[in-house]
Amino acid sequence: MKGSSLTIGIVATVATISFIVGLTLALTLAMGAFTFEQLVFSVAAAGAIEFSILVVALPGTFRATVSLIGALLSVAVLFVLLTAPFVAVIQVIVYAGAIVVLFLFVIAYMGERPLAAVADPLVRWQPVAWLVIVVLAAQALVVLLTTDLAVRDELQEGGTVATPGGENPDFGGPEAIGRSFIDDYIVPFEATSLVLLVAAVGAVLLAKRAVQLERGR
Amino acid sequence: MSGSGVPLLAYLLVSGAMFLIGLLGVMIRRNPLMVLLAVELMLNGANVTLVGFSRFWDTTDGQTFALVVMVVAAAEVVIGLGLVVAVYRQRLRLNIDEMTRLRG
Amino acid sequence: MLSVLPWIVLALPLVACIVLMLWPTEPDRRITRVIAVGSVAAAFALVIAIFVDLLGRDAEERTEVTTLWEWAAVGDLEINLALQVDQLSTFMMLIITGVGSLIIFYSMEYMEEDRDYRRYFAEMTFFVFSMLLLVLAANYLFLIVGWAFVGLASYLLIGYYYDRPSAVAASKKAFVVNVIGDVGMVLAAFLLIRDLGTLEYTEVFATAEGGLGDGSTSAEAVGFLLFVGAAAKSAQIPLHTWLPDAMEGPTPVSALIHAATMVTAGVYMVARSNALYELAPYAAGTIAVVGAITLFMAATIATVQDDIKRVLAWSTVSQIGYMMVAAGLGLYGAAMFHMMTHAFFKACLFLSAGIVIHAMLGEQSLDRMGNLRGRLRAAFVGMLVGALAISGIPPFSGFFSKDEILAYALAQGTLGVIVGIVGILGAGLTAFYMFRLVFRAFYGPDPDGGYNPEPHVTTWVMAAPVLILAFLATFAGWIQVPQGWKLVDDWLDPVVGTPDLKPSLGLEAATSLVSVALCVVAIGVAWWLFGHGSERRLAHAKTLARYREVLHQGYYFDWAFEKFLIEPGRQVGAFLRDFMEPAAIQGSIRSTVVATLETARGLSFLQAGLVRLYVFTMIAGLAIVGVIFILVGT
Amino acid sequence: MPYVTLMIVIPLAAALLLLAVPEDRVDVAKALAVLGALATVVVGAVMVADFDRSEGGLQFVDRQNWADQVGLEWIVGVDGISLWLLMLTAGLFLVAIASLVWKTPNRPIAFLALLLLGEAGLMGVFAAGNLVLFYVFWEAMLIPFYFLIGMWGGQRRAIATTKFVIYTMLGSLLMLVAIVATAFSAQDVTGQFTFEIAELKGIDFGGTTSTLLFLGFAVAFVIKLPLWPFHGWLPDAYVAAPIVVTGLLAAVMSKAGAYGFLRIGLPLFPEGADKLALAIGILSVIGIVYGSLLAWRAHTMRLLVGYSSLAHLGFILLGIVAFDVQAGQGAVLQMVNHGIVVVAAFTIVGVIMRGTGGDEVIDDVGGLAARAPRLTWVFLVVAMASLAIPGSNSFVGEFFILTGVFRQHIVLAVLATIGIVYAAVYMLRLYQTSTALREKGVDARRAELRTVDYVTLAPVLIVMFLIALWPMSLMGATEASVEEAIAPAQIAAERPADQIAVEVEPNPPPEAVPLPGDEADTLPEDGATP
Repeated sequence: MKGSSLTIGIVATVATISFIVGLTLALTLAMGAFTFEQLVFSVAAAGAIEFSILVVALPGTFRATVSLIGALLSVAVLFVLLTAPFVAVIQVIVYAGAIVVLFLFVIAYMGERPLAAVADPLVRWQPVAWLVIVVLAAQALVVLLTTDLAVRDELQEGGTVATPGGENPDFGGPEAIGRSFIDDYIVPFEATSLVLLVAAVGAVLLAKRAVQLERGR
Repeated sequence: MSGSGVPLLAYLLVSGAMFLIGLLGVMIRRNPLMVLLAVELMLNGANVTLVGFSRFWDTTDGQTFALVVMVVAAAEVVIGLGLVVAVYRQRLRLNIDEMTRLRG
Repeated sequence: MLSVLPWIVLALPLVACIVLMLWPTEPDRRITRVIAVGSVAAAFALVIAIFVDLLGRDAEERTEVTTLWEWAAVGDLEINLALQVDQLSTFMMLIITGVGSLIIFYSMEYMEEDRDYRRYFAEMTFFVFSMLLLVLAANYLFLIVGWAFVGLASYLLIGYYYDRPSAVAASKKAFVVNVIGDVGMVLAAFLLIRDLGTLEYTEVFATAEGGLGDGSTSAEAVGFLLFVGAAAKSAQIPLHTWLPDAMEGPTPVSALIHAATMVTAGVYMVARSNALYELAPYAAGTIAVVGAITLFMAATIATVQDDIKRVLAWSTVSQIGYMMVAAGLGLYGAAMFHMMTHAFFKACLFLSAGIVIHAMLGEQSLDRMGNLRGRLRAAFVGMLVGALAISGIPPFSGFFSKDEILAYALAQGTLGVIVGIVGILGAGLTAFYMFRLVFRAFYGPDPDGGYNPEPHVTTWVMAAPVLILAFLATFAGWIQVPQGWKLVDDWLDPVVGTPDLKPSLGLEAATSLVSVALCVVAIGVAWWLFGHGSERRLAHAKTLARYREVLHQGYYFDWAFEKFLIEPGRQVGAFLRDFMEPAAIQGSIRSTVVATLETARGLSFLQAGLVRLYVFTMIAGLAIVGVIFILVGT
Repeated sequence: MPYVTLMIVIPLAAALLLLAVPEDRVDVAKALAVLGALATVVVGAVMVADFDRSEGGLQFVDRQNWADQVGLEWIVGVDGISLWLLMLTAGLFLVAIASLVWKTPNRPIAFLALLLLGEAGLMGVFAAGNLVLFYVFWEAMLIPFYFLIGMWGGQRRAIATTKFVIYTMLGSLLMLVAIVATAFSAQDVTGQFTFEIAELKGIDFGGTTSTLLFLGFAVAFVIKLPLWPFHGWLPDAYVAAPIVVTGLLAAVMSKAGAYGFLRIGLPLFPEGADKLALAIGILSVIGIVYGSLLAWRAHTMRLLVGYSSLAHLGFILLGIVAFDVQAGQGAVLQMVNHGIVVVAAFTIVGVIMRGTGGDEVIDDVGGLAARAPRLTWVFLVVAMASLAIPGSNSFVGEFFILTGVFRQHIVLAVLATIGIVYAAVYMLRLYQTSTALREKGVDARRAELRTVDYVTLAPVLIVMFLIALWPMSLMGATEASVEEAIAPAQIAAERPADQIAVEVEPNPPPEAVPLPGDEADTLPEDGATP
């Protein structure tokens, strides 16, 4: 168990570094110039993908959860790069803070226990799962590479659309998001509050029921 | 993307990769906790796309929805973990394949 | 006034029926009597008023159509709820309400012992209403409605004693045969709508020649189909078998419905449709031929019946045959005249028989009767007068009406001569079987074992109608005298016309002589056979047993219907129920359902509750769809 | 006024409110259900009074945006045909619910709620002006009936519901395919993507497409109706269902199939309808004779009435596919007639079963006349109406149906009259066996009519007499709509011009903007090229 985690860690580190270097080079070539932003992006992207793989690949739930923190933070960096500082902050606070902590609590409560030793009833489907993922990845590549996303960039270079931070310095800031919620998306906003309420009530009920069951034993 | 910097395509590729990795995790992991973690990955992947396009189209809508997604994710985690704990207390054996009946 | 009166006439019995039916409990018998007899008698009085009103008008202005409301208008077809008062309908109304009130009056005592007093009178008034609707209707649709309603009333009254299996079976038979007739009429109506676009009498008769064409297939088809209805209602061969069975009803019912009025509706309808039958010579000829066959066969069957009412029933079938002969030959005036006299003498006969049956507590068999003439005077008088009248002995009414038919028939060419000769033979048979009845019931010795208890004498309530009818049966014939005056023909002439070919004085005299002579001979034979007890009768019955069996079976019509129509239908129905339905229909649906269920069962492993499997399949489906889109899109 | 929407929403709302009533307050639930049904009838009555009888198209159209990106709209409206079907539904459900006030079933609240849901579904079917909406209600009405049979039914109810649901579902799935195909085929012709029935009229799909689309719809309709030989679900479902539900199934649900032909089949796919009309007509006539024979030989009362329905529905369908104004008018009238008569018949059967304690084998019962005279009278009236004796309400319908059929297919009309004769035979068998002779197998005093039975029978009988005496009261409102519904099919069948009352406008209209594909043909070449 420990050995395999170590192996995974070493492979991951090597892969990450090479990924960063490769990605930065590729971006530099593609955009025709090297900027600091590209480097940050490369690091964050590599982190996101790397930690994601770790989440799925690591055998223990605790390690996986810690890896998830890495992935979440990497995504937060990506958000910052995308001029979404508010979302990035929330990502860190809610996700990396609250949600992951919740995971850790549960894991701490239950203890790291191995998977029940029963045969996988779906072992025949394992290759199918891989195949499906490959097919979907291929599809995504096909779609992304055949879609001309550069159109929008050209428009901006022509100066027809104001660059963010120019006319709208608050882009991605709390005020803009708040206005968007209140002005345009009041119903979804209220709906989310309802969802949260239901979740809270549901959690309480579940916990209560579980406690009762435990007493009943 | 103000000329220089990183094109949207790169973000989308990262997002897609995260999503697919999460999907794979959902499909092959048998521990419900791990499945929940994988679902978080998928949601994050989707969020990257949302925010990426929000930047791309220069509107905050995508960010707004990313926030909504986070809220939903939080709710989902609360309920999911609650279920996991409930199952754990009853059966002491965590395998998603064992949870085949609605009434335990 | 003429626009309101017929509606009142029509409404009176209907209201009486509704009141009686809706009366919450069995009303006091006096109330029932007042309502039932009062309504029909009042209707009779109003009909007389109508008649007087018409008499005061010119012959051409005696037709009046009044519309209550537009019943239905679909496309270019318009049907009104309308009544037509004219000479023909007034003539019919007089008979219906006149004879009807007498018979309902008579019923007051006849039904005295019965539990369902109110139901009887409700159904009787319903019948009167239906019959009036039938004759008053201004179009074929309401003719059919009245037609069906009288059938319903007849059904109800035949099955009046619902605890008798034979009555129940008879009523059902009557109804079903009548429905067959209805179908014929309805099909005729469809033809009229298709070719003329209307059902109103006035328009149909005005446009028939142009719309249908003289002698065209359509005209013939209309004629034949209408006659199917007429044959069913008027018990003409081969749709006659229900009428003898219909005697299961109370005797006044037999008198009113199955003798005097309803069964003659077919004659009325043919007379009403005279304009159509002029265009359909073959259909008209068929009517005459069927009438002739019917009158002869029914007369022969009547000679062997032992039930007093069944003798009268077969004689009714036979007499309607005469009317049909007349109507088929275009002698509508003669047909209606005979119908009228027949209504009188046949009602008289039935009511007399009713007195006998009532006196003998329901006994109907001639074998249990004899020597009644001293005991039941009124019945004897009525029966004798009726028998003389129906036999055509002058000066009784039947002589005038029957001989008019026969003499005119002989003047109508080859077909007329043939049916006329059959009619004369039939007249002889009629005299024979009628006097057989009279002699067996009223003469000879007491029946074996005597009477136990002694027949009780009835009160004037039953005797009076019999005597009134006997009076009418005797003298009503004088309104139409050969080579003299013809009140009925003249009255009806604007509606039904008069035949072009009239018999000469010599022909009329010869016909009368021959038929009367034949009748006298027949009466003599009857006296010889039946006048003195049963020995001679039984001896001859033995020698003629084979023929008698054929006649007892009514020429096997019932047997043939049962064997070739009803039983195969039953078999097919049972076959469909037991084999076709379970195997083919249910089988096909079962295989469909089973296939669906099996498919579901086969796929149910996907629903094993394995969440990851759901994810697998969902994502796999997504991938497949994605591939398809990409492939199709590029 | 949104009468039609109200007529759908009121029962729906009443059904939902019923769910909020606590289990032990059955009286409140009953009052609520009756009020809901009554309110629906009242709204319907006001609508009838407000209805323009000379107008053939949809009236009181209520149009709400639903999801118009994919051509979905909430369009409900009423024309002469659906007017009476809506009223029939509202009236009969009121009668059925009112009768349950006295005859409380188990779990009454759920029963009443499901009935009201079924009413809302049926209302929706009759009022829908959009194919998708039609389909949604078509399926929705199945669900409450599924539960009503499955939970309150008698023996073999599991098999009955399975057959009923799967078989009808099979048909409706084909209809769903046909609906989508219709929208796309229509888009090819007009360039518009819509599911609105009015917008789809007059489109020339071409013979084969039209036939296939018509067939897709027709399968669903004839199974629901049902037409011979698609009636396999009928005996089981009729026998297994509680008798109130059986009555409603026969009276109202079957009309949805016939209505489908008039609302969708004939107007939208006249060519297909014309190609298949004779085949459907022949099947109808077979159904008439077959149903009559089976009714004659049926063992139980319910099956007898059920099979007689099969025969009567054959008449209705025959009238529809004759493409004749009189036949169509007769068919619409007969839908109403059959609905009320069959409800009355099933009520009587239910009353007799009360006397027998549940036995419904025909030959076991007899002699009701002596001690149940009122029942016998009413039974007689209903039996006569059922066998369509001239002068009854059913006769009016059958008469006009056959008048029209006679004009178009004389042989079919003549063969169909066999059914009239058999109707007399089997109805008399039922009436006479149960009423005449000695009393046996039944406690006539228990079977005698009571207040509760009059609640059901009195309104039904009154309407029967009204129609018999004055059919124009109904037919006056339907004529324009029937003419409009059958005119396209008449044109497709090349009927003489004097029989066709309404002109059909081509769709798309000639002056419409040409389609992208057509432009090359219509525009001059030099103008089109830059």
